[in-house]
Amino acid sequence: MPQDTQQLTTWQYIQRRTQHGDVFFWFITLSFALAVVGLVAVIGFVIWNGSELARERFGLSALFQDGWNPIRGNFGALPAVYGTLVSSMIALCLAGPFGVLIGVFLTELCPQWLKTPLSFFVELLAAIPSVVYGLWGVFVFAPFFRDHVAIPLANSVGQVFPLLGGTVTAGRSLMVTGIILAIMILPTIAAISRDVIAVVPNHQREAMLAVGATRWEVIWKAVLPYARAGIIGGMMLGLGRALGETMAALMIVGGQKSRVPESLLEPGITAAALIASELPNANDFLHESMLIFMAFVLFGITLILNGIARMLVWYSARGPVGSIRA
Amino acid sequence: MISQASNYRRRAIVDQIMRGMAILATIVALIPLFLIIGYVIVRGGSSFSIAFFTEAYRAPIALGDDIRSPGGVLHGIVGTILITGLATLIAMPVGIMAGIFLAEYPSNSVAMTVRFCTDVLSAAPSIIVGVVAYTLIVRTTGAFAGYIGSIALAVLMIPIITRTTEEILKLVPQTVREASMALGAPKWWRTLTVVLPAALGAIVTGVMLAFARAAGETAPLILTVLGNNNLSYNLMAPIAALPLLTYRYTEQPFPVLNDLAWGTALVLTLMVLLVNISVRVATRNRLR
Amino acid sequence: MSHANQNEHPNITLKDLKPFYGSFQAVYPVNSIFKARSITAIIGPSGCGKSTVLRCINRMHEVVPGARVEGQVLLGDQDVYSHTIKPQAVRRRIGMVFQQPNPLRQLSIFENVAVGLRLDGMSKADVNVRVEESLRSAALWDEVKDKLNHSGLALSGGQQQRLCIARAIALRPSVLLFDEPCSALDPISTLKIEELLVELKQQFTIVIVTHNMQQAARISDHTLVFLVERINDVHRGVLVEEGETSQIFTSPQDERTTDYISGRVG
Amino acid sequence: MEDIKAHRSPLALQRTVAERTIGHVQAESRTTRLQIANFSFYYGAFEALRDISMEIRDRQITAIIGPSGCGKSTLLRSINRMHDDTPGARGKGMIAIDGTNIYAHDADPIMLRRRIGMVFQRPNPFAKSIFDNVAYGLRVLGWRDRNAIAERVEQSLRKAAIWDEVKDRLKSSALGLSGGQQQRVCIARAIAPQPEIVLMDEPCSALDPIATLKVEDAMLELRRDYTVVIVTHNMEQAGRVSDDTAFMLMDSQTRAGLLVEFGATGNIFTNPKDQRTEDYISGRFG
Repeated sequence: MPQDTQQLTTWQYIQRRTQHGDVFFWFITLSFALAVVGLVAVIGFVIWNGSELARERFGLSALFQDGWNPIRGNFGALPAVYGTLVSSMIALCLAGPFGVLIGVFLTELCPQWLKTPLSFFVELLAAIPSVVYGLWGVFVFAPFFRDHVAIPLANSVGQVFPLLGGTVTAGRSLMVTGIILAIMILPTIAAISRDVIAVVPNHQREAMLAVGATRWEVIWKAVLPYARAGIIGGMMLGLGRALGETMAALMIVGGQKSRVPESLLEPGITAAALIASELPNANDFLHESMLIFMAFVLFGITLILNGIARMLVWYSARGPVGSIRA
Repeated sequence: MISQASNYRRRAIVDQIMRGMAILATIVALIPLFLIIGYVIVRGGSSFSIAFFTEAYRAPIALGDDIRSPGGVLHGIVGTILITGLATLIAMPVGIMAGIFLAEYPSNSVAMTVRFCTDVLSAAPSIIVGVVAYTLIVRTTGAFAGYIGSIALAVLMIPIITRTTEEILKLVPQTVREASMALGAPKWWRTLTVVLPAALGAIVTGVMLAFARAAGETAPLILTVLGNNNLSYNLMAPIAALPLLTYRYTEQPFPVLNDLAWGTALVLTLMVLLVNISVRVATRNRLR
Repeated sequence: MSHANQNEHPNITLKDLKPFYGSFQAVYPVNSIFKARSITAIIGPSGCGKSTVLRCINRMHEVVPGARVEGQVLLGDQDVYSHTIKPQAVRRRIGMVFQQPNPLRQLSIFENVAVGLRLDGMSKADVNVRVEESLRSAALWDEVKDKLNHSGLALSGGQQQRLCIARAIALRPSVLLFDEPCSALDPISTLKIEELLVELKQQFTIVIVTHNMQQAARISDHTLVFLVERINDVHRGVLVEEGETSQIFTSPQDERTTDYISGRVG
Repeated sequence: MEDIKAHRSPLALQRTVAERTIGHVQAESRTTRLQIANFSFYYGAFEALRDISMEIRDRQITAIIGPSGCGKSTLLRSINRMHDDTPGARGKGMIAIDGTNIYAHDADPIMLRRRIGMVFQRPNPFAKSIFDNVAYGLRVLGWRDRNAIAERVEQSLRKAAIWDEVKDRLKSSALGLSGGQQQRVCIARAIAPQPEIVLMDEPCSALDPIATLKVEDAMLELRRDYTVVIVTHNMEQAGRVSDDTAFMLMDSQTRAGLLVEFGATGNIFTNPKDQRTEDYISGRFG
């Protein structure tokens, strides 16, 4: 029988001794891969270590106390926590339904020729730097919103609901921040909704069509239920992005750090913005540690949100097999 | 004989309304997005001049009614290229090699851990990376510097490069891998001769996307690079960067500086657009 | 045959039926009659357009973007492509079962059968009756009556397919279309479905697309043979022969049919 | 041989093996090349193959047939350990080439694969020139001599019955060829290092009838020098080209692949011993 009769060179001999070089290959790629793990470990260690002082001194309770004032040594971070949550929730409530409807439009209703350019445009918007959104918010949207929405709102509805009342001074407020964040996370939610709707198998649509359903009934009864988990996941990813967004918030939120604003139309602060503005010139170790502690909490929350969201999207893309619905 | 369900008329109306809503939502949502791009192009474009690209910052001085031109943003352009370029040099080997590992050894526990860690890195708000770089390097060395920003940006780029490399390599058909394997090629040979050549273009585009994203990042730079009003090529010292200029000039009370902010925003946006469009064109040709 | 009877058990007539994808005509014009209360099989190699033709009958073809149909499909004497008729109404009258069993994932077994009735706004009591009746007709009732609230995905492949048949029957159509209903099933489930089909032909006009010639020979009364014609790299489906099943398999008139049935092509 | 033709199922293509194989040595004189004994295969806890035993003879074509999902591809791929990278996949029992167990602890899968050529279901040329595709296996073996490589490439392309069609475009990409041509280039690639055994996994399922016939011609040509094992879902093809046939089925309870019957092709098709084989051949399944 024909055989490989060529002489082994020394190099080939070494190769074969070490499983034809695959061990080296494995080892080299593995080391770089472990470097990524190492990075996460370093990040975790640094913010855990750096926040030690604040954690021991205040614990989580500092996050629920009002009156941030580093100079006087008051580290009640409630205004930042409140501002972060409120602005993100506004963003989610606005961007969620819009994002899902865009996803539906892109996958189910959009004419073929428009699909690619529109999808591309939506993805492009997710790539625009956040500082650009912040800039636009400061110079264009905030003044517009103050003159045409905030002031009329405060003067009418605001008389009854203090949350929409107060005296509107500058344009910068939690509400404006929430709206800008909504614009920023909209592409994320729309793109993920589109993706999870696109993987709904066609046979599910056909099942509804074959019993005489209209287009919308197909979407409502077959497509959206099937993609539900993934859509929720997309919203959570969007929420995570809003919570951690720094620049847009830093530029638009107004920097009211010392108290929880009574109205959404007043300036406030978010955790990320607070960290970015105070960490480089922190007064003392405790101040610094407190800011790192907030970064730590922010990191933890976004990680949990992302973890759940990714599981939902993954679950939606795979689909359960033989699940029982009692 | 073919008769419609009795409630069909109502259902048809609901169908029309809801489909209209989806179209309307898409249009409404696109309005602010178009507005942002439009404003950036118009206002940024009007601040473009030769000086904008060739000069560094000059303090605005009022001469009567006129306020003298504050120079340009050359220092920011240089800074961004240097910072992001170094970041790419750091992130590329790590990202690509880790991506190869994930694609070629996909299902052991190490790969699961690595994949989890890239997810953690890409989920982390960029300010967190800034905080870590600040605490770890700026605080210990006692100085802000461009290279610290590069390291922070590299950390943000690594998960993008790793995951695109992994995804792209996985797109290389398994059947081609098997063909090489069946001929008795070792894994490293197969990866170098068959898998990587097929994926190279796409990996490059992944790196470009990561570069574009990193170039627009601002938050980590605030905590690491600080900024510089003068043209500097020294990454060991504070240095300017375009997104930092956009941020700082927004906060300035001088309209001329605000104009420069729009200009830098346009440069950043154009860069993102160009990279994304060229990547899209390149990948479309590859896929068809 | 009285007019009422014709209404109950209509023939299907294809007149110059031409399915298009965009500007590409996928199949040469098809003319044929599918008789009521019998099983017509459409066989042919993959890519010959047999599924496309089937999907034209209940207007499922046009769901694909860019797809359209020229020619006529008559149900009895009514053209399903008439402008006065909505596709939704056609599909209620001409039920369809697909290649892959496709129970709706988020719905229970009961709701899967009821889904078409719910769209109509049928009353609860009527739905209950109709669901049981349909599941019995689909020979599935005994197997699922105790777990109507479970997910349809918990059933085996063959049971899922019968569930889909029940869903189609629930609307009381007069025609049932089957698009390779057994290609994803094991031999025993295949046999059960085949038995069911023979049972159902008492009540429905049945058209089945299959790539399994033995299956066509076993259950169908009439057979249409489609093949792919390649001219200048353009592949188009063509109806080469139709007739009594026994005749097609024993003494085909067309040389190409002989080749196909003897396994020389396809 | 003539008997086989006369008794073959009416569905089979009326074409004798004899007319397509010139100078082929009588089957009886062939010795066992590849021995499979009590071989089981697992994906994790799932048993994909159960207790398969058969003997594959030198310079014969052995066909493995059966309905989809019966494990015939898994069996074929076990012969050159293509599952090694699949986590949880493991074989139990013995597959031996010339008496050496390839699943022994010290067996080197990479060296094993250099002795066995494989052709896959879908043509899978590399995105390289036709020449580089065929030369790939030689370069893996460490060949450097250009002339020797060129000579072997031509020889392999001729064996794969594709030389005449590509000799003027050896430097152009293999992806530019038609499906049937690609598949024959893949065959040339598989045989260029002159393996001892050639495995083919449904090599014609993605091809049109004419390309199929050409690939079948190439197979019969290969039989002069190589032991060929082919998986096919096309019974007529098995009848046309193979000397021995293994019929496999999936156990309906455990979904494990079983070997139902193994023997000379003529016997399997005309006089199957097992009722299930007869059912399958007469089209009761699938």
